[in-house]
Amino acid sequence: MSDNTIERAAPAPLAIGTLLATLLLAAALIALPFAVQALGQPALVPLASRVLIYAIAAASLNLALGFGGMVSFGHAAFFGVGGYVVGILYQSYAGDEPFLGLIPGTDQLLITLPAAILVAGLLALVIGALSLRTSGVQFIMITLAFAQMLFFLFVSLKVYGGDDGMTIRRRNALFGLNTRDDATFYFICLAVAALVFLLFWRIVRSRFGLVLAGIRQNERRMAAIGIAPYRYKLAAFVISGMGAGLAGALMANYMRFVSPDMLHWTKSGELMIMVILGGVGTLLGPLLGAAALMTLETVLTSWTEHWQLVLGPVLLLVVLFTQGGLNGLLARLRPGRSAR
Amino acid sequence: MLSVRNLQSAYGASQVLFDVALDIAEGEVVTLLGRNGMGKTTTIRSIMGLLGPRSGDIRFEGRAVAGIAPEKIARCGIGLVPEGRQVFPTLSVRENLVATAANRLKRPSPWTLERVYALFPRLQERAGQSARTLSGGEQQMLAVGRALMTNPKLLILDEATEGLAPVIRAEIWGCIEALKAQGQSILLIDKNINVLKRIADRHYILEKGRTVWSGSSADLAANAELVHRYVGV
Amino acid sequence: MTAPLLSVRGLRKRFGGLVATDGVDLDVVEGEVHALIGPNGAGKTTLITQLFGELTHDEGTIRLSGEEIGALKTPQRVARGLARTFQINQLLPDFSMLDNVALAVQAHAGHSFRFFADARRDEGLRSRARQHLAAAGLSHRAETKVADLSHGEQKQLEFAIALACEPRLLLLDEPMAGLGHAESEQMVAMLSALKGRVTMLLVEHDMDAVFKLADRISVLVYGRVIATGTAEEIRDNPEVRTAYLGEGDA
Amino acid sequence: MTLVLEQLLNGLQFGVMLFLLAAGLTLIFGIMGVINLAHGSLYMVGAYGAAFVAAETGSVVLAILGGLAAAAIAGMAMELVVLRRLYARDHLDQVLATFALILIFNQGVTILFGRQPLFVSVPPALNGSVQILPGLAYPVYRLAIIAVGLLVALGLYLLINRTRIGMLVRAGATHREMVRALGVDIRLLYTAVFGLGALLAGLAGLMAGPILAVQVGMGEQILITTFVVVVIGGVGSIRGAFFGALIVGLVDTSLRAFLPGLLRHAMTGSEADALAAGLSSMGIYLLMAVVLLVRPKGLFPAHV
Repeated sequence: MSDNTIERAAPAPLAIGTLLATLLLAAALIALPFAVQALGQPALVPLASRVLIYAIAAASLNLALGFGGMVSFGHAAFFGVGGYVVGILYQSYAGDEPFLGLIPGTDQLLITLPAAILVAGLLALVIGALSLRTSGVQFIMITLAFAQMLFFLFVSLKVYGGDDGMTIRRRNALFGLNTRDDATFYFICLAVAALVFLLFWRIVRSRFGLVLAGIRQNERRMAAIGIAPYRYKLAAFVISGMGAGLAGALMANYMRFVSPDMLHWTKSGELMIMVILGGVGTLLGPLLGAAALMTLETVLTSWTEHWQLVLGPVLLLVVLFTQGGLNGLLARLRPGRSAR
Repeated sequence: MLSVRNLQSAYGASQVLFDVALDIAEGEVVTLLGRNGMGKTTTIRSIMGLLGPRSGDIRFEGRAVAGIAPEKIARCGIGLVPEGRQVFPTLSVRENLVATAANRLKRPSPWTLERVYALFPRLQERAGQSARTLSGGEQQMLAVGRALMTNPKLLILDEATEGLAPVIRAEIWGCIEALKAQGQSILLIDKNINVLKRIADRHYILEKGRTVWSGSSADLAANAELVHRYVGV
Repeated sequence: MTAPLLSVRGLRKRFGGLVATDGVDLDVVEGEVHALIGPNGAGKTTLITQLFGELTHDEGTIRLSGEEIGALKTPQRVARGLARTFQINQLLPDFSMLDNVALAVQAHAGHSFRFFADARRDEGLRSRARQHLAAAGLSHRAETKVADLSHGEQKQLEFAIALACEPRLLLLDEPMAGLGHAESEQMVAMLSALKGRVTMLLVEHDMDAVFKLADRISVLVYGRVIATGTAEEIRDNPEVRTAYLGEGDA
Repeated sequence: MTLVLEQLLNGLQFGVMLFLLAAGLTLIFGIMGVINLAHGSLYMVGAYGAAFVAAETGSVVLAILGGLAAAAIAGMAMELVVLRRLYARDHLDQVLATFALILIFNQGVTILFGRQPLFVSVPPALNGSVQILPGLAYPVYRLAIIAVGLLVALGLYLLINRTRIGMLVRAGATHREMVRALGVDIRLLYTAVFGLGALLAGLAGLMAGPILAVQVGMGEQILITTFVVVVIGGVGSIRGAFFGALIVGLVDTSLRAFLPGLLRHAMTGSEADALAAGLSSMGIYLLMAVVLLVRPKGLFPAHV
């Protein structure tokens, strides 16, 4: 799975082409709510927020999967746990009885997001430490199994709504902003997404990022130059888990509801679909993949409730016949940039 | 029986065979000589279809077989004893011999388990053991026996005695001579020049992926300088 | 006789019935080029893989300047000054040559848990890497992706990466295999330029190169060292001739 | 005491069911290196096929044949259209392609049979229960499932260890190229192995019909438990699949049966039941984590 962002050190760290494209994209995303308002399609703003949240989750998975070569089939666990952190903290805050009698509830976004990141990170550390003792198919099956374990845990926790999930009456507050307003919440998501993508862009090009990509390409060669692969893979897995937890927390706020379905293995499958649709091991791929899947889902569900009967073949074609998903396609269309 | 003309093949970017040509007639024992890394095993893998040749013509009994699937080539009547033996470790000795046995060409007196055991008594002693527990020499005998059980017209032995103790090596040479006596045509890759001069009818020398010389055992004996330049230390 | 840099005693490794390494004793002295020759399947590569820690030996001891390293994993052995090249190239195909070498320099420098600074603009690493590439005569192709290199260039890159680890003992696994005539000459020149500065254990079939480079030669046959000595001693040794050159067979 | 024996039999029955799925999955993975998420769909197709034929014809024998045929055909189609292209691909592509197959199968079945679960009655001949011990009447149908499962296990053992096909399957698992160089068309062997795996999954599905609900997505629930069985048993080994299946079957069933009772001492009835249900469904995953700590390659690694 070659990737084309760190394929050749461009003269300046940012080739002029990429810089322009990124600025263009940023401008478009910022202008989106206003343009959509003008076009009389207000419903598109919440959809855009959902795309951004899933883009964060997919980008986080992509760090482990695309750059680290770790095919994790359980990332929905971190995504769901991030959501439950928000739900539980809100329930303790609303009911005014601390979680486990110790941790006071809160509805402040600046607390719930870091809390979600921390909890998801710790979880990723435990699951990663165990799963990374194996590789290949076993790793896939184990991450899937651990995620299902957590799914059943939350199904059995009746105090937090069990199978039916838990509603969150009001979105977390942030500096007194009216987070209920779709456009405001969209900009919060955009800011967080921009931060996450920037962070990942730095990590991927850092010393850690090169070692990680080296391990993906040839683990035996990395050991031969003195790099013990396990700790780097675990670190990438934890960072990736934290990102998914952050996305889960945002999604809980967006839906003002959280349920075990967020941890279901089909959700892990969806995240993987976004990564592969967008182009594995590329930076902007996950954003494209999330947008593509969400659009596909929205458009298709308006035609038929059996929308997955169309998604199935589409995914099959993408997996079997395209190399590098949409990003690969785009790269091939853009003149002057060589791409595989 | 087997004719190869300007065979070329490569592993990815690095080309290994540039122009290999050889012929083997019915009942003949031919050797392929040359230092390590000259493309001897690559030649065998290309003939067997395990490595798709880049170009060149390979005919077995007149039928073009270049590039077709390995199982189809093997069914024409070629039995391979590969470098490194590659016996099936999780199968017993008997199972190794029986699993792929066949008499597709309806040979009159086909190879049977008893005949292989007669050729290699040691295999009979270990029939029930899993092949993994056999010593190097025993695994070599098993690999030869396994190939014979497919009743091939042409038997290919790639480094059959490499890395074996002299006494076992002598046993393997004895068996190859016995096979020759029964009219079995053989393509041999090995280093023991003196033995090869005695057993084989004709020889080819491979240098950097090209067949640079061919001739009878007598020609080889007369040409000590040739041996030293292309094959010796 | 200075204390040997590497001393191996009674090394033994079996795969089921197959004895790959049958009680090997071997010493490599600081600064020497020690060649290891023997027929195919004698266990040369298996021996190197055990010294490097990629394969755990069943019995015996491996000491690097006196310290037992038998229990250490490969990265720890590399940290103690071991490095190796591979007969079948083990490179990072999606990265450029420079990236491959720079990673080895970075690993040798020892701190890769850096998450922000752009590693490709870290002049400390990049300049050091460029020096190693120049030493291997590859600086003109520094930015080329490994996947687009020729077999010979990949072989030389293996060599540059191993040197970038600044090893005390370099294990070379048939560096000449598959090289054309000119490339072999170049490799021999590079190796002889290093003689004296880096201790090398050289596994090789190309006898011309071995006799040109080796201070001492050990002959390995069915997993046992049957002789060790200078080039001349080995060439005239009757046992070597029969075992290796097969002249003795009836 | 009889309650314990009854639960053990239930555990054995669930274990045997899991073995039918795990055997196919581990064979297909062990020999062909392909992870097939849609294996659960074959289980579902077997159940629906049998249910449909039973409803149409009312004959048990035809229903069984119908279920097996449906699973075999679906399996072959899956192998020819999709899986044959995946042998050389990496695991990510295999996971996503077979995930897509799940979507297709689930939606397809929903369109054909709707979302409501189908009801399948126990075949009259095997209805009722039998006195196997004083005071313990155990359903005949479940005993039949255990018997069929053990028979299949024996049959598979003999096939793999006593027949030439079994030898070729084992040989192909370690030296695929060498088997071809000796004149055996390995792809034909793969299709046969895949077909066998599909049949076993279909058999498990049609047997499950009367005791579990025949509904869309039934395959996926049991698929993940089958993964746990394969991981615990050791990927690629039939013996591992057999013992792994029995262990998981017994542990899962006894946890669900005995945990509520135990917890009730410590807390109120409803809370105990909820926590017990959760813990027992997590139980097998914890078991897997423990096995992995001790033996990362599983209890009976295939090629060692």
